[in-house]
Amino acid sequence: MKQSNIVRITADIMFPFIMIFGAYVVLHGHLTPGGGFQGGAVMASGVVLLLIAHCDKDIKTLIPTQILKNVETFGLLLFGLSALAAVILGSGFFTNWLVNTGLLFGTPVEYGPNPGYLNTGGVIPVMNIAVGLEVLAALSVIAVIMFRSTEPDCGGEEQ
Amino acid sequence: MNGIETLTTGFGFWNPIFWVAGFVIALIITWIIWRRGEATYNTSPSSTGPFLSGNAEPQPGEIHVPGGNLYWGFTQALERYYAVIKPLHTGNLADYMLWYMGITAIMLILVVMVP
Amino acid sequence: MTGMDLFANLPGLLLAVPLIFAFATPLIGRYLPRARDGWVLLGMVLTTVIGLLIASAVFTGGTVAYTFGVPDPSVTVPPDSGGIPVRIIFNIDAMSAFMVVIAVVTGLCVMLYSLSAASRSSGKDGYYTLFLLLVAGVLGMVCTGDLFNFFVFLEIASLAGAALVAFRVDKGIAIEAGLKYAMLSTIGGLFFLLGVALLFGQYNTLNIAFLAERMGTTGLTTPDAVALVLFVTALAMKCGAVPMHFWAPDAYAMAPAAVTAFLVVSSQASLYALFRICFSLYGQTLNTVLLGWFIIILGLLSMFIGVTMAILQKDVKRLMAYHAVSQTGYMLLGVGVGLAVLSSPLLLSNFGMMAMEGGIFHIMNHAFYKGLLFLTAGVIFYRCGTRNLNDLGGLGHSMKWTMLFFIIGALAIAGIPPFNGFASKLMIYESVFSFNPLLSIIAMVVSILTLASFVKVFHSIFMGPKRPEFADVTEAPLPMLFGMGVLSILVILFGIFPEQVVEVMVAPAASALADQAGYIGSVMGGA
Amino acid sequence: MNRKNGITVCIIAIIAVVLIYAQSGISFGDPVYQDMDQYFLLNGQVQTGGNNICTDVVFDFRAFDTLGEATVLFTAVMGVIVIFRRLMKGEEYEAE
Repeated sequence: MKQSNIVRITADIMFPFIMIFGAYVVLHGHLTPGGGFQGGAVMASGVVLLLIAHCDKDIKTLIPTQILKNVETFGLLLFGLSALAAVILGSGFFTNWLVNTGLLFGTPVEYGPNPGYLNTGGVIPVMNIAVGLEVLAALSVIAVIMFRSTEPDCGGEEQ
Repeated sequence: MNGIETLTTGFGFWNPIFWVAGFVIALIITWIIWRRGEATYNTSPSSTGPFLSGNAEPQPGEIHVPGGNLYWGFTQALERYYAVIKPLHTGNLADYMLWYMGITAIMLILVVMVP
Repeated sequence: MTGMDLFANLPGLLLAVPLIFAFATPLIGRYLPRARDGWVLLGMVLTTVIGLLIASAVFTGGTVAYTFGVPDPSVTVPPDSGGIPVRIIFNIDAMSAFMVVIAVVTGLCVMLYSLSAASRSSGKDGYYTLFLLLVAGVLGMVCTGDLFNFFVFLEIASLAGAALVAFRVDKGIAIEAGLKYAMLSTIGGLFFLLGVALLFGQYNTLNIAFLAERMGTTGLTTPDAVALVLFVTALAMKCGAVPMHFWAPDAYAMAPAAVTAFLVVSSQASLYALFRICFSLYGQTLNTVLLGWFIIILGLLSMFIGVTMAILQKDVKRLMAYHAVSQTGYMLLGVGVGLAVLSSPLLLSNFGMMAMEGGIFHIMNHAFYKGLLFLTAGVIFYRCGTRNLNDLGGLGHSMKWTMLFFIIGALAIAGIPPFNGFASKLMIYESVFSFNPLLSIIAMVVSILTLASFVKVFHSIFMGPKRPEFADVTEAPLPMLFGMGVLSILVILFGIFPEQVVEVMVAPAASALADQAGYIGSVMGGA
Repeated sequence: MNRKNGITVCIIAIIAVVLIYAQSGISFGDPVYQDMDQYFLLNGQVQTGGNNICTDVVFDFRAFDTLGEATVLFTAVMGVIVIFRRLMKGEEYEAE
């Protein structure tokens, strides 16, 4: 079914803004409300919007499933390996090994109100990004596969 | 016998050695009975083969005994029990859910009423 | 990295290894398809090695408590927190280690078997990924000492299990079975979560040991009792106790045989959690006689209805699935008797511990022989393409090894010496007899009916003349035989040396389950 | 059929009533024990470096649960991929 031009163009214009807002929620997860799951869901809603607006086109070229799957795997591996890195560095699994080191995301924080520094939180921002990527890709993959499978002329999932 | 020990249950015991010994004794008794048998017994098919009212015996492979109804008599005897039990397995998800919720509800009442 | 650090982090790695191997499997399957089988096998072997190392550490050195997210994982309570454990803790006592052994051994055998069983299917990346996730879910369920963490792994195991049940689409029938499993598991899981919320709202902690301590000081409140009901019914449904067993035959029959063999272990992880919550969380706080009798009645119903329904079945796997329900009844019976006499030390030492040991030993024996039986059913379906007992016949001529393995499994499930089922059933009969003779007699009758229905299966599948439609059926491929062979060797070994197994693994597991103060002390420090 | 509907309604009503009764025993917003919450509020910011205590709890104190939840999502995706792989291709039967 072909959507009207208004829907398609609005979706095209909205898409980058939705993605940027989602990325903001993910990246500032350790400072402001939100985090990887919420931001990832916001970004996935952008992909689904694109999917609905351009459902008459070939979805395979519009949203390549394989790239989304790879992004999902990358996000999960980043999450798991950043937790496993603590074991390799000689402490327990899931230890926050980046916090208070002064390196990446390692600025120490005092107790009490502060304006919010991006370079804090240790592995929390890393895991936020990992989960954000995973949720974005996972929800998009589910939507794309279900959408493609219910279209009679689009054919099933390639394996 | 180090390694093969007796499993004591507090009331009885179980030892594989005794079991093997019992098995061997049973085999020996069987062998003795077999030895006492009639050695001149005619083992040709004319005396051991089935007699099907004079008809030819069907080739192996032509006969197939399906196993599905092997315990027909048993299920007939428990017909009234099965008449209750079998319809419960409806294959309907809503019924499964209802059983689960029902047990939960009964237990909740029991727990709240009985302090 | 020193060897000591790695050894101290084994409980974390037990979960990290299968999860990371599972995450990478789709990528490897896409870009290095030839390496995929080796990759998943490597993941499973590593998990098995880690699991066995942990189990041996627990059986020799006592409970291992592992805290996530701190530099020294053995410190369960932060020094500045005022004596409360704030992080997620894995509390692996002898009972958990016992379940870990079952999960990794069965998982490895099933993985070996799957390497050839799944060779004809499409979507193998998904299959292996979901299988590793299922293994990880079960391992997490049995290791964790945290209620919410348990719920998370329950979800992983349920979803992975449901997807694997639906793996062979099979005209949509398998998908229907998977949907039933997924729906019931999800609803059960949500009720479980409601129970967790009721406890968290009162005691402000999720750690089982700490919850038990606080509940012991305040006594049993109404929300506690309601939470207990939610836990017990949800977990009894998940382990397939009658009258909430209806999903089990559907799901077990439609899943690939290898998956079914592991779904049995997954169900038993729920059974383990049921026992864990009754003993370690509520323990002496509540009237254990009432709860014990509830579990005994569930066990009796499961045993009897399971076996009588099994006799009717014409589908091999459905029949075995009803037997799985029936055998779960033995475990519920044994441990239920232990729970009913928990508050009386005299009765507990007279026969209660023996009943619990029997029930717990039966978990392991059942996982091995039922896994073996499901795998033989899978071989038959792999070679013949049908599971209908009326169509099968005469396979003993061409599948001699499969027949041998089937005989071993069938005799073990019927409790014939010298196989492992006999040892645990003997322990259950004798101890339950001194609790209540009627229960023991019913258990024996059920055993006889079990033997009867397996005689029927054996006769229909293997006996009789060779059938023309199965003329070109040959023996199963080597990896499948290997997986079944390992399980059947275990079945025989555990039958011949039951006392060693009971001494080394089962008795510590049973006493760990009964010893609530020890469980609390392992996390909170000091008993 | 009507009898079953009646039973369903009764069961749901019983569960709802008992659950409402049970949670009325817990004072909302003023729990008896507050020590773990206080520990998070006092030490979360310094220990983990994040201003948002919710994220600190989710990604540091209980990060393992979060990995589990991410795995649940991954499991769902793999399930969808597996189940939909041939639903639309017309191949209905598959050997084990």
